[in-house]
Amino acid sequence: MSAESKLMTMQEAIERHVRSGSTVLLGAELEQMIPFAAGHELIRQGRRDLTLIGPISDILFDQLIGAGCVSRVMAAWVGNASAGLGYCFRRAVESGIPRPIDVVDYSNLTMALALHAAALGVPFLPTYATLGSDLLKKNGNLREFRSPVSEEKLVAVRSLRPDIAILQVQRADAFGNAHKWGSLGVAVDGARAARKVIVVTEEIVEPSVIASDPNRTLIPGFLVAAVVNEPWGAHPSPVQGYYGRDHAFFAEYHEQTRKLGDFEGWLARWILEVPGRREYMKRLGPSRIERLSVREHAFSRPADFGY
Amino acid sequence: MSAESKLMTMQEAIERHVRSGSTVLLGAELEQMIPFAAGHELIRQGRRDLTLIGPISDILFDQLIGAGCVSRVMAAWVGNASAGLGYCFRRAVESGIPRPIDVVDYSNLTMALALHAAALGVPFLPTYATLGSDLLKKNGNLREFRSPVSEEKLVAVRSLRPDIAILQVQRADAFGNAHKWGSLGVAVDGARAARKVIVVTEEIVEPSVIASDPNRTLIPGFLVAAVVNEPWGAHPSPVQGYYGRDHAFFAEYHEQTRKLGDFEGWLARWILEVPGRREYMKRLGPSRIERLSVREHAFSRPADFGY
Amino acid sequence: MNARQRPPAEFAGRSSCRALWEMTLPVALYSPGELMVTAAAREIADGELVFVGMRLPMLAFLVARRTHAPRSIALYENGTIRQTPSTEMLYTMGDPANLCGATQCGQMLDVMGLLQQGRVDVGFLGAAELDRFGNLNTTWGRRDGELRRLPGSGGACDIACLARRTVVLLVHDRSRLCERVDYVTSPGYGTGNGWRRAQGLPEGSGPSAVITTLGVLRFGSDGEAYLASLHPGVSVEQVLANTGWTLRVADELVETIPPSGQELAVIREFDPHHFWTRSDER
Amino acid sequence: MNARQRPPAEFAGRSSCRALWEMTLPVALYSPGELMVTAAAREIADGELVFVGMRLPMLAFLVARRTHAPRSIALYENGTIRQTPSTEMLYTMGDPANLCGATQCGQMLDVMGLLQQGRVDVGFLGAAELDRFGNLNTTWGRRDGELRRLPGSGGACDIACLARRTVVLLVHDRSRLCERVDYVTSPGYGTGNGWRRAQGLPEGSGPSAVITTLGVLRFGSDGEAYLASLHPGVSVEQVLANTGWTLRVADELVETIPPSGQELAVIREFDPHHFWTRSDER
Repeated sequence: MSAESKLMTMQEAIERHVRSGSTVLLGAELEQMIPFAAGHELIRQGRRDLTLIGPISDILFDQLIGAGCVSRVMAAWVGNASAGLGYCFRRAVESGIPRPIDVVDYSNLTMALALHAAALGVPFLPTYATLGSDLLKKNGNLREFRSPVSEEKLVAVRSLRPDIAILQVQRADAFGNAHKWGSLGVAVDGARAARKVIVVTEEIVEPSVIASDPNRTLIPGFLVAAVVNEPWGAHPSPVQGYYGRDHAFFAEYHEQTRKLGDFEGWLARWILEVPGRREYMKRLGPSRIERLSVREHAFSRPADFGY
Repeated sequence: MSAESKLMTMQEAIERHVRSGSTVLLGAELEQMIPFAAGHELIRQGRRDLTLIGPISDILFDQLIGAGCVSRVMAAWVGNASAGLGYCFRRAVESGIPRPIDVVDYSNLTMALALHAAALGVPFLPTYATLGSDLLKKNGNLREFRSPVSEEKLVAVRSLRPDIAILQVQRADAFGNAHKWGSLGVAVDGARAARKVIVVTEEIVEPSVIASDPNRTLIPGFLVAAVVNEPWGAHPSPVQGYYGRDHAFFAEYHEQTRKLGDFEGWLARWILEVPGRREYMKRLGPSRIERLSVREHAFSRPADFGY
Repeated sequence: MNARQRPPAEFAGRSSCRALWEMTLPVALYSPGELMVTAAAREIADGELVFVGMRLPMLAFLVARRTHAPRSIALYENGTIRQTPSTEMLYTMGDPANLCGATQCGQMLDVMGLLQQGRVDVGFLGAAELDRFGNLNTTWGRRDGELRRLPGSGGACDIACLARRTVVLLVHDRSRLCERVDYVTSPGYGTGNGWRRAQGLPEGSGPSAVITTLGVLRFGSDGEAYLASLHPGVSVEQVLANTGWTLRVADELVETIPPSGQELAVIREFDPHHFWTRSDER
Repeated sequence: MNARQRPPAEFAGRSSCRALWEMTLPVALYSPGELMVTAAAREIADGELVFVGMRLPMLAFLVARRTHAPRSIALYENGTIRQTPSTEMLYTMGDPANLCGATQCGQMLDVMGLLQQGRVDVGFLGAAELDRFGNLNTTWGRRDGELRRLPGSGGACDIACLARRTVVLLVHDRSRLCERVDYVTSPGYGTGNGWRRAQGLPEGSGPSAVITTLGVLRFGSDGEAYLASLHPGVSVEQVLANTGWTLRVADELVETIPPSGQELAVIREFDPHHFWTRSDER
């Protein structure tokens, strides 16, 4: 192949491609495939003033906020999907601890449309969603206008172009062409909306594997700046076909981060004292890993691309 | 399963679901998977005053126009993709033969956006495409306006909701849940934009085959009114993994339809005298079928949906 | 088995609860959460497209699908469309069990498009606060007079704006059912009759039922909520005392029909540890 | 082998022409179509995203990809993105050989979105008519004074509006290169300098080169076309006589470099029967 390999470690990828002050799309797939390993590396490398973008975000946003990396959140929902609130988020918004953050509230649809607008290369997209809501009143990126074709009221959702999208996938080649399946959420648009993409993959495969099923290629390599081979990089969130959701981990996080001091202990234990994903997996322990591993495979029926 | 089978013959599907005067989306996948068998049945059943919708359409539009079924075409391109002009189209537009037709000229992107708008449930979508062109001046469904968020000039593409979309797929279950791969074009939006969908499938499979790969389900069954199992239903256009493109057939059509009388002969030979696809395939002959059949399979690498 | 009692951990797992399916349990033994799930399930008619969301409504859909609405179809915001029930309890819509064997896994906009087209019959929502006109707040809650930041809309605002009907589930107390919400995350009938159309929201859309821990509220043509059904053992006075405005009461007030044995069996098959139905506040 | 001679049918097929790849053919033996394909290929720089379209440009991309631009990437309107050349001649972008082994097969909007984002470096267009300012007409042609209906835009208008550069291929005669097109299917520089920005088209976009059967035209900063390169054996007078307006000529007029043996080998590998390059009018 004439293209150059984009393979690098998570440490390198974050070092090279994410600066303090960047806008970062994370958790585009909702409750699946959240790039926790990448988020933890952002924390370890001490990024500051990040703007986080994502639909529901789950506890990765909460951790980044608690670690002081974030000055702004643009999201539809920030919390813990199975356990409820995110305490760090609440502390930051209500009390400015560890630092104040600005929250720009979207709904899921308006967040999806903001990224879709950027992916389509237009300044906005129209919707009826949020009419009559306080999201429309408070979020400056949502603006009521009259339809030019029907005189109806509509909301213009301004396009949102993240500096970087960090997207977890099942398999990719070294050039960033990536297969992704299961929960898609806003990931396809996210990859195209962003100025740069970091692909975090469970497996590196030959380009011929990707080319065997071009309809499953949801991220073309020319959009990708870095490819990180990081198995279990999404734990405690699940990756379809690779590992399940560690529900208990989310519950424990909820219990162990209620108070600021407790969160700091959690942060040290699971992120700061851990150099990388390998060590993290050791802390998780083999029996937990075993419990989350795929028990029963369910392979897709092949599609024939022959002629 | 508690759902009811939607399986029927092509004759029944067209009889029940396409009336004269309907707007019909055909050829959503561009040069692949054009539902010729369905178009031929429309001709045999003598539908009139159809509005045809499609991006490039290839020679199926030309045939329907030549057979007098059409009063309006909304498309980006009408002709013969590998051989050039469509003579019936030209005769109808220039001389009203066999009857005058109204042409609403789109570009591919504005056609895609018109269907996408309908699929998203909004009255229009914005684009920069067609600014400065005569398409914008002549097509009433394209309207210049000022962006509500940026003061730029934009074109509002009005949503387009076909009464029926006829979509060719590789495999579907009896309830209309369909796997589709290869060339997608505007088919995904087309299925959602239309009020009703007829799925024409190369194979009927068990629901478990569809459910084995939900990312490949591009048409969910609840949108589907009829499922027609019609192998080779797209000939002379190709279906990835099933048969190739019959380039010679397109060239022959070009040669054999230059003059009105020649077209009438072609129409009788390939459509009017042929009761259905089985007879059509007989006329095609075994050696031609053999030549178009898949010579070398190329199966996609499976994706694991297990957990 | 007492529904309030948690079954032993050994009793959990993918198929070990299948036996329950066949059992006919005594109807009286159910938790408030189970009653709410059942009442929510009954808001789904057969063949309907349902925007499911998280938590109790995930169970409600399963109950409906397995009892009176076998042709109903579930849509999830992650892009998933599902016709068959998943094979195990779900903690989130993104659990692998919810995607494996799904009818379609698409993008968020694929399902949101169906919602905005008006094809979705009913959407389910939770809420921290609900007011007299069915407006919901999940962004800024008030506790002890102080504003507390809540997680936000997720897809709730979209569903409230665009589904034909919405069904709300929440705990019934004065702080949650209030005269006027502090922040309209998800619009109901706004300030009453005609308000939704004036905002530009789709005709005929809006909240249809509010299922609380005490009863079921519905809405008059003026957009104001009224008490339509009381849960067994609950009095009108109790409801009024726990509602932050003077709630109207239906002339023909009925009693909420308790879960049947079959309904309870489904709930317990999918929530064997009462993760969702133990309390009603998750 | 004389390029104008059709090779025998037995010589066709998926890989039988591979041997040509290694051959160095005498440079003089090429058809006008082959020269145009080569000139078009040279408009592609390495690493660029190319909106390919149909007919001659399909071959031009293959030539570029296999010679000087091995990292260029092809986008097709049916949603296909392809990094490796297909294994056989293509009659249309939707031929199974173009999809099998592609990098991505998505929807039309996936590739059109990249175009509208401004990520596409160069797009190729054919035309029935082109005027002084590079405006194209493929909707209503004029033959013998009569308007004739042509197939229409396809994606041409979109590419002309949104690609950073566009490269046009057409036959050079007075009826095709005309003062002003009857119908602007695909806007070039409109009426000249500043017109595109005034219309709202993206900054810096517009036609970059016109490759005809006689030479190559480029555009001045005022948006007007000028003759930049003459094909071997063609005179300036011949070009002017076949152009429907008074065409400006570059001070430093050059001669179009003929196809190399390697370039011809690629063309003949993928178009063994000269289906596309036999005439130049397809």
